[in-house]
Amino acid sequence: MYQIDDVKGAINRVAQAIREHRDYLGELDGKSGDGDLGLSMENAFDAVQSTADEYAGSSIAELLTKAAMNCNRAAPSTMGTLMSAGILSVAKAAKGKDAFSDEDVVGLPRAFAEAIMARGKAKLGDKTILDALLPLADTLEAEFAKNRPLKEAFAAAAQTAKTAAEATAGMRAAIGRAKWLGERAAEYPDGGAILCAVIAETLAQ
Amino acid sequence: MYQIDDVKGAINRVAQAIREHRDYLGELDGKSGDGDLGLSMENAFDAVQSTADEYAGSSIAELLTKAAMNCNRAAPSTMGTLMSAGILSVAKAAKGKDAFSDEDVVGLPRAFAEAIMARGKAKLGDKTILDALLPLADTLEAEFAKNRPLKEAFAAAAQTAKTAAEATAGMRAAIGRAKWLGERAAEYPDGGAILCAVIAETLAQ
Amino acid sequence: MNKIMNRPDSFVDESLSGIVLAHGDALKFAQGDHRSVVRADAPVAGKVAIVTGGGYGHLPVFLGYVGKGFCDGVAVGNVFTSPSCDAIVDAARAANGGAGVLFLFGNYMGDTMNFEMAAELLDMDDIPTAIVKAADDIASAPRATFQDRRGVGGIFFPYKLAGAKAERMASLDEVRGIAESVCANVATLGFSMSSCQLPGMPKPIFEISATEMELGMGIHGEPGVERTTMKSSAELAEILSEKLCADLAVKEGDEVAVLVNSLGATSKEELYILYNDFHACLERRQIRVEKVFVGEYATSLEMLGASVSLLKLNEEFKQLLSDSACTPFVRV
Amino acid sequence: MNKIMNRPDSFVDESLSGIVLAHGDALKFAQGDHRSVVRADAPVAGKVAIVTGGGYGHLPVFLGYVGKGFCDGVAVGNVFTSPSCDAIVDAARAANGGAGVLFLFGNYMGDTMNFEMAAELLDMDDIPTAIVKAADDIASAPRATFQDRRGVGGIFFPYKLAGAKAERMASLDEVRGIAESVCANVATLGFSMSSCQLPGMPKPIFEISATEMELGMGIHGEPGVERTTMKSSAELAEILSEKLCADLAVKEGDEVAVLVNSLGATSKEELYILYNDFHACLERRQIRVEKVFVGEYATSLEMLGASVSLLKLNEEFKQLLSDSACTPFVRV
Ligand SMILES: Nc1ncnc2c1ncn2[C@@H]1O[C@H](COP(=O)(O)OP(=O)(O)O)[C@@H](O)[C@H]1O
Ligand SMILES: Nc1ncnc2c1ncn2[C@@H]1O[C@H](COP(=O)(O)OP(=O)(O)O)[C@@H](O)[C@H]1O
Ligand SMILES: [Mg+2]
Ligand SMILES: [Mg+2]
Ligand SMILES: [Mg+2]
Ligand SMILES: [Mg+2]
Repeated sequence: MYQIDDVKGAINRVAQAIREHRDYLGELDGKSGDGDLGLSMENAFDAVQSTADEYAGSSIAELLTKAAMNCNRAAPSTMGTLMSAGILSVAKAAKGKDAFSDEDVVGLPRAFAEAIMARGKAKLGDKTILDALLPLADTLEAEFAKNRPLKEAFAAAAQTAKTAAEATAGMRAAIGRAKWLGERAAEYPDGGAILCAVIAETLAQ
Repeated sequence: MYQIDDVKGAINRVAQAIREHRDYLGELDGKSGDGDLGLSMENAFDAVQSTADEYAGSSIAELLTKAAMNCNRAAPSTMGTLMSAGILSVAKAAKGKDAFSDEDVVGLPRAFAEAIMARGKAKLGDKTILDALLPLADTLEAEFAKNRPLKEAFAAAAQTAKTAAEATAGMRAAIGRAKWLGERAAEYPDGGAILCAVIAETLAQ
Repeated sequence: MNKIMNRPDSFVDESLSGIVLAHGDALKFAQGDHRSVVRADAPVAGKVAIVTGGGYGHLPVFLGYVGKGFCDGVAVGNVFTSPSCDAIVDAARAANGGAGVLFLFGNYMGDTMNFEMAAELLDMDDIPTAIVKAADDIASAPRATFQDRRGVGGIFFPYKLAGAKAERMASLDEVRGIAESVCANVATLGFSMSSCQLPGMPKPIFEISATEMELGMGIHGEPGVERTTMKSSAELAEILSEKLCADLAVKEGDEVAVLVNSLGATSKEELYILYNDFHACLERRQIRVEKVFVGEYATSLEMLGASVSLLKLNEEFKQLLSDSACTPFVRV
Repeated sequence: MNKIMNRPDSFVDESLSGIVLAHGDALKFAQGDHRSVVRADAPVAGKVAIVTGGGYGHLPVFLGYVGKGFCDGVAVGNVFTSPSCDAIVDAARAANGGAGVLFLFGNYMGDTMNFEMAAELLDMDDIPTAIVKAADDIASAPRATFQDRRGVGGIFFPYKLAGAKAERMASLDEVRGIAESVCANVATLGFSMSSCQLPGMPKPIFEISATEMELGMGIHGEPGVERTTMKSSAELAEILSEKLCADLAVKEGDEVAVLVNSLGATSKEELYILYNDFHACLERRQIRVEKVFVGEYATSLEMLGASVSLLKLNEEFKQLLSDSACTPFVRV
């Protein structure tokens, strides 16, 4: 079972990883967009981390609801807003629970992806974060269904996310800023997909 | 005796020399001023040269009066305006003459310098063109007075101008843009003085 | 980093504080929210309020268009980042004079999601809203799907005309209608010769050599149609006039308004050289220029470059265009 | 060369042509001289005409200040080069409404010589002239010999106040008097973080690294007081307010007007951060800010940097400051 302290620990590790990848994410976003992905994710996770630091209660759902609101306020960019919708979906999954079971955790990436799809109206193949997140969810669910321990299944899923994120290089974006560029931005991987891979790798550790 | 065609030839050579030194003069001016000395001298002598090219008459005085007016119109910067005053002084010296004698030529640098002093109110030691032009006039007059042929006297004067111009490095400007800098621009020679040396060297050849 | 600032993370807040200090007679924060600014006389009773918003770093877009004859309020995001839903709601609440709120902003995903969330929240308070997105950059999508385009400097025209319409006390539907028809008749194309640097980032958004230019660049440094060697003003005017006239199907005898906009660092001296050439191109096509705006109307921090916007005019547009309008940043 | 232009040697003429095309309702060439521009309604009968002039590349200085409430005419030189005596004479003749002409320009040798020659020529036509030179850059000479200073962005204030005085139909002596007393009460200090490039020249005027700044830089790139590492906005505000207040002996209870000016490439966003800090410095000294102007008022092509000017106010200055004035470039 994953308690609130585990959730806080995960938040801290992700925030740290994002700070480390800030400039790289910004650079990738600059290839096809406005270069703010690194900065805005840093802002987003600084806000999420402070929320976690300051939260003295015991409800994972309440913590994550606050985190989602603060995330949007601190980083209302496309990814910040989608991230906030995703975090809110995790909060909803925690509703009425003290802790997440392994089964709960396996379901979270799918819920996160569905929240992103509901808000952003993108789909698999549009060259977005979804192109790493949906394959991640697929692998995680499949490996866990084969009775592999969660840790191993998650590691496999993180690997899938990494491969899938890199494979967005060469794709033509169908949504967001990158769409406006057509062929010109095709050669670079999508910043949002790489972000997903970075987060997945961090959580798998 | 120097006829109108000699005057036109001299103008052409000086214009050519200034084009060749344009960027260097601009750079020097930039050390203490606004960097436009090269460009504005190019404009000034393009105008003087066109005036000479187009002038079909036979009066040196008329040619140089027109040249002085066009010089100011084309380059009304400090140096352009002073140059125009100087050219006008040469025109005045030519008044009523078909040609310049050697004696006439020897008197021209002094006349030029006096016109510049009348208009610009600077004096020897202020770190301006005068710090090359006045020594040039001194040497020319002195050497010619020693009965050296004009060509040789002029070569000696050009050498003096060069040495004097370079010696403006280290001086503190007392007038013009460079004054505002005090010590900071002291290490570089004055652009106007170098300009004088370049012109003298060209005419000496 | 050659910027005048203290800390990157207080860049926007300190700048906004300076604006409200300098222009306290014209602007105020809304509801204590320091990312939300409204006209000092807001709410104007009975008038449709126009609320805009977007990322910072484009002044006078967006905050600079808050004032009489333009917008009533603005929500301000971080540099090049959309504003929060909260800030939009605060601006709308403070600006609403009882006749509803038009959300008028540039077509970007982040902004769209946040303005839509704000509209949902305001709906719960029975404040009617309408959304119109400027989508004028012809480099980003073909005319047939113009609503997919990104919003750039041409947003000046819907601000100006919808602003005038609202000032004449038209209804929300009418103001929205004007904004939509103006958006359908504006086209913009820009180009840039340098990048710009986000406060706090170690490098410019992109690299470009001193002899190159990017044609069709977006106002956040999004790459454009092509990268090419630097063109002369006459060549640029030819390309821009050709593409803009074709896009709007402007032809002999038509009347237009022209906006020549600096992306930030390009001097006004150069903008007028471009206008001189652009004017000649329109004259050759016998297109009449009714009104010209030249200057900084939508910038990208300290980017070198410019954009030209064309608005195809009709009688109503001409009248609304001639109404006076004024903010601390823009007067027409 | 990342400039929008055709040929370096037609840079000024094409730009002026664009300006007169774009603003034909407000400006016209004087006497067929394409380096001489006057208000479209010039000459204004019975009004003292204010004629200015100087090098190009500083817009709105100088041409941008021709309009109601500011100047009547301008003579335009090449980039960073004084105008010709001819152009000054043409502007003065076309602007003269019978009450004489005030020549109001920045203190530079080339300009001074050409305006003086023009004054001699106009004297032969019995057109009375007076000369006032703005000399506001405190980096270039001490207060005791302030008339030796170079003229920079603070010229805005003599334009504004002498312009208002002339518009109120004061005599040439009175207008000259106001211009002189304003010049004696204006102080400016600037700084820059990059150079600019003259059209046609292969390199920028000077080199400066990305981590340095030049304090006291002139508007043609003339070096200033010192070269130092880049300072924060708060540090800059501290230095500028300290030096400007000391220079003008502004103290507790005094009233001032403030001008925060971009040298060209620096964004308005940053100017307001600087104003935010500058305001705090004045507040601490209990100096009241009566009016603030922030934006591009005197530029150096695409130079990065800013200047702050302070005008010490008295009752008459305050009244003249509040008169409205408007040109195609500046409205107050
Ligand atoms: N509609 C969408 N749905 C899901 N992801 C999206 C969508 N649009 C963009 N993205 C993702 O967002 C990333 C860019 O995020 P961000 O830099 O915050 O956007 P912006 O600067 O355009 O507001 C892209 O790399 C892509 O992965
Ligand atoms: N009053 C003066 N008398 C003589 N020469 C002067 C004077 N002022 C400046 N100069 C000369 O002019 C040169 C600069 O000329 P220029 O670049 O045209 O000036 P600016 O750009 O200041 O108008 C200086 O190097 C100096 O030699
Ligand atoms: Mg982005
Ligand atoms: Mg010079
Ligand atoms: Mg963004
Ligand atoms: Mg000069």
